[in-house]
Amino acid sequence: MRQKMQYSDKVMDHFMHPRNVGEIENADASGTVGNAKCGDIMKVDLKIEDNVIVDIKFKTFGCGSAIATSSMATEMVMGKTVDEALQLTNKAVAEALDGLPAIKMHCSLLAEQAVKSALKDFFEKTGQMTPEREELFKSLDDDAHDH
Amino acid sequence: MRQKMQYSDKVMDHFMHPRNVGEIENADASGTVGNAKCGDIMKVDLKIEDNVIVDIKFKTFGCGSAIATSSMATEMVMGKTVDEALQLTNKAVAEALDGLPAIKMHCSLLAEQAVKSALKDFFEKTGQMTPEREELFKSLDDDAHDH
Amino acid sequence: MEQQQRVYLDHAATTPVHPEVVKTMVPYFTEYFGNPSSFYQTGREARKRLEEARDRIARVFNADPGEIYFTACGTESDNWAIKGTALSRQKQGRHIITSAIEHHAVLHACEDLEKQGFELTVLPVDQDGLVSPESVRGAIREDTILVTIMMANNEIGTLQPIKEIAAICRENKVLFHSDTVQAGGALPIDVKDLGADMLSFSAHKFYGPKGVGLLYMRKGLRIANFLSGGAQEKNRRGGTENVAGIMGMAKALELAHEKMELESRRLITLRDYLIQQLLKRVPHTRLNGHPEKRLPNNVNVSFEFIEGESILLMLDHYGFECSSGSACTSGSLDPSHVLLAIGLPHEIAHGSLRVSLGQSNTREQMDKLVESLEQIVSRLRDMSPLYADYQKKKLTQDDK
Amino acid sequence: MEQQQRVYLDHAATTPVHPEVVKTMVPYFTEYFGNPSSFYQTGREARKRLEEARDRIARVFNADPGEIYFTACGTESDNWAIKGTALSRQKQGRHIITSAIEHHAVLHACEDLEKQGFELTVLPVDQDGLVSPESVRGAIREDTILVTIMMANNEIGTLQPIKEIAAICRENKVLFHSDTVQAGGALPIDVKDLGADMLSFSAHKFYGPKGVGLLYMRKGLRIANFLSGGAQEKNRRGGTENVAGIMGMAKALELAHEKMELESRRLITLRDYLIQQLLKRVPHTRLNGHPEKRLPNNVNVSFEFIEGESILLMLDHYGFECSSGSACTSGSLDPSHVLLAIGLPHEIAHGSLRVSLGQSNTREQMDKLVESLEQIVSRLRDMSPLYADYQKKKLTQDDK
Ligand SMILES: Cc1ncc(COP(=O)(O)O)c(C=O)c1O
Ligand SMILES: Cc1ncc(COP(=O)(O)O)c(C=O)c1O
Repeated sequence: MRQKMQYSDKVMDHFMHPRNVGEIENADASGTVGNAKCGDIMKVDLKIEDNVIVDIKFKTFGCGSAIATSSMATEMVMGKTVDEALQLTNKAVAEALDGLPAIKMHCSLLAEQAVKSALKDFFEKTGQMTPEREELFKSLDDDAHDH
Repeated sequence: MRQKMQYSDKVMDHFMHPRNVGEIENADASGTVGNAKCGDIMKVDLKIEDNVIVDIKFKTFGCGSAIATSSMATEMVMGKTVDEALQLTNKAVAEALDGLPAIKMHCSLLAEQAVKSALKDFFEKTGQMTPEREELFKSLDDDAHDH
Repeated sequence: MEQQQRVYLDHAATTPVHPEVVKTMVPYFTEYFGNPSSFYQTGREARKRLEEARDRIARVFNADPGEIYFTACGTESDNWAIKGTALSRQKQGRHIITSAIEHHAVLHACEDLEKQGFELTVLPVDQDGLVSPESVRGAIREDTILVTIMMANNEIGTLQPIKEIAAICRENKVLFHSDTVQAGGALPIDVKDLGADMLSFSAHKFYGPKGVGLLYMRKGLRIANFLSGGAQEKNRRGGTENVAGIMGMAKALELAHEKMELESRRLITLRDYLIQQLLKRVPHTRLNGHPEKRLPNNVNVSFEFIEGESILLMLDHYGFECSSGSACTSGSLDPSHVLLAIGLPHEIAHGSLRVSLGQSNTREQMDKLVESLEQIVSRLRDMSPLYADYQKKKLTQDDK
Repeated sequence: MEQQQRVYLDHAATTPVHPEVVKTMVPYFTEYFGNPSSFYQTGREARKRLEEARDRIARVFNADPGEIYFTACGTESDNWAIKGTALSRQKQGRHIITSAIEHHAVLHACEDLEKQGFELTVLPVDQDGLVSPESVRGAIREDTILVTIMMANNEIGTLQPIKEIAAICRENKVLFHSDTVQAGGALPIDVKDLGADMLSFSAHKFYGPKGVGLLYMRKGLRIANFLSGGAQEKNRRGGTENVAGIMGMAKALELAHEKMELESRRLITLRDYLIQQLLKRVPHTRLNGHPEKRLPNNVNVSFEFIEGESILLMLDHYGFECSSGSACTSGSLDPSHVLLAIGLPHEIAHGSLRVSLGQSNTREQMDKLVESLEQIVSRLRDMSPLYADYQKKKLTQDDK
């Protein structure tokens, strides 16, 4: 009935103990979205073998939910193929965290966009960008700062 | 510092036990001031011997302070000469009652005016109206309904 | 007559806070004292409880929690509804309809707008204090933006046909606000059934604390803000929320609704008994307000030939606490605009008494009140030149 | 780090009600529950106590009792002062001057007026948050009707030269209002010495209850009513008086003033210790607000490279309750307008923390807070891409 006002235990767990924080030296691909003016930035590094994400690390400047969704999103795509990872949505991330307060939903977009941005980098670097894949990145530039 | 909001004990005494309530049959003079629309009316009857007020009675329709000032005013002029009685002021009546709440001060005018109105009736009936006395009644018509 | 124990008979002016309500409030002063807008645990706890209160209040009125906005009092709710509507709809029109018997919180808010160039139609009422729905329909113009008619009058207790009026306003696409301050906690109110756009409530009228009220605003409706400030109340009413007061209001409202049916029946019985006894035992007495369509707790009578304040003063002396009209106007010397609106002549309006009953009142108190009033009225009539005149006239007439 | 006992450090948002204040209030719910506008004993008793409270409050501020008007909160006082002045003086002019760091209760009230055709000059502040009196003088025009500048800022604690500003307004015959909500109970205020026309206070900022405030209005000054209704507050503010709340406010104010000198000195010592420790032990930290001209209880710092909400969230997890700015704006995602006004870049403004101390806080708590913050800031920086960038740049520079 009422909107959630409070972070779930899962959000708090991922916030207090974020998984996959850091950087990957010689990453196969990287992506950064957001900007400091808006109050959140996320950077994702990927290690990819045979089109499978074998390692992922992030750094995030942002609020509690930005950090928690960053952590959750990296967990969700770890071990996935790049095309599976492309299916990641902010809604799925939020749901995996048992939901987010309404005014914080936009933060979960940051994580989706950062992962996609890194994947785009990968496809471009490896010459695997196809029109179908291109289509999935269309929203990136529009939305990335739209929060 | 602050204005009085409450009736004094004296007001309450004169309100609960008003002196000189009633009418005088064959009164030597009478006066009525106020009107029902404004919320107060006072009628005064006088019995006068040798220009001395030997009896006075009143009837009042009005609030607590209208009744209390009516009662006090009649007490104050009883036994006075008509010219002494002419000196009655609403301020003196209010003071004799240990003061009135500010918003009730106008009610004390009713009693002053009613007594004067009866005295005017007396001077006119007995042909004793002089220019000096006339002067003292001047305010009567202006003020009588001005509360 | 001896000085008796005090009997409070002015529940329309205010009510004592129910002890359970006090118990509900106290922890919010010291323990759950957080600012509900704050981020941390103490703030979140306050927020959670505040929103639970909103849910509970919404449930009582069959409203959505999102339709309940907390305010400081009935007066603020009235001012917000009226001035907020005017400000936000002035491009559509500048005409407002109200009735002649509204509380000053409504009338003066409307008059403020009149001074700013809005036009006001003040509908008359009949001798029972009823606004005719057809007169509302007749008064609606192209440029009418708001109709505000109270549900229950605070002086004479008359209940208006609010549902019909709301329907007429809806038909004509005009916003409808009702001052339900006196109805709150006394009558069942289902906002969906009622169909009004805005309703004003004040907690201290139903055994809640003073200084807290609410405005019901139908979902989707947007009017201008009145108290501008922080982002509280979904950005629509600034000011740190009075958490203790709001928790008290929710509790008071629930208590009132739990026992409403029983208490209402009890009060109606008391009320009708008192009316019947007064009319029977005190001559030249008339009942003001509608005989049936009236608040369960309201008795309003005029005693001819005498003045109201002196009645109150004697009643007070004997321990009965009543009112001669709206408590708020007791600073004024004019007779009540409500009594004049139902057609009472000034001198009779001046001699009016409002008895508004409450949870602590008993039949025994009614008997004592009637007895005291018999004596008081007769004493004051003996002092009254109007009564003397009346008797002389009657004698003359009887002689004829 | 273990979950500790909770330490409340957000006294600028709200304060717990002092136990003596609660004790003062409770009898007014049930025993002295009368409506102060009522005529009879229960009403008169309430009136008497209400007016005594007004006297006592007036004494604290060296004001006349007739200059104290009770309201529902600081927000209402601000809205009344600003909108009431605008409405009553619009024929003389439609220009209002305020500052860039006002509370939203002032800024939004001013903006409401802007939408209605008033002109607004929003004065900038320097890097410490100070408004220059000369800038006020420079902004005053022929058609200026009101200057409203707060006494103490709620976020960065900066104290304005109100007395000088008041004098400039007086010279120019322009009304001067000051939002003294944060100063109330924290600083000595003598209205005669200060020379302002209007001042706003809110009880819950000085250990009084939420939902009650006051507007000081200089004797003889007349502005339009805001809450129109009954004849309360000398016909200038309708609504049944919140007697319990007002009695609580009077008590709270007296208590605050009794111990003000001592408590103020104690808080300043704590405050300066905390500031000094943070600046020393947490690198890349800056103090916001004026180093000396600031509220005794206010600490506001920015930690570079990290974001405020995540700092608060971790602090909350460890039991420390602080704010990242004004509690009222926590629904918003923009950085505080106050921090931007003192020239902080967005990303640094985002990383700010307000600690506002109170009666229960101790030096030991400050030590624990500093320790926690050291760890929290370092953890968040380890996660921050901004900090990583900074370190890389520094390495490159060091290499050169
Ligand atoms: C400076 C200032 N002005 C006004 C207010 C508004 O006070 P209240 O929330 O009591 O209406 C506050 C506090 O929220 C404040 O800090
Ligand atoms: C019908 C009605 N409307 C509005 C009000 C105003 O309520 P409050 O005094 O709580 O502001 C009252 C009571 O005073 C009332 O009876």
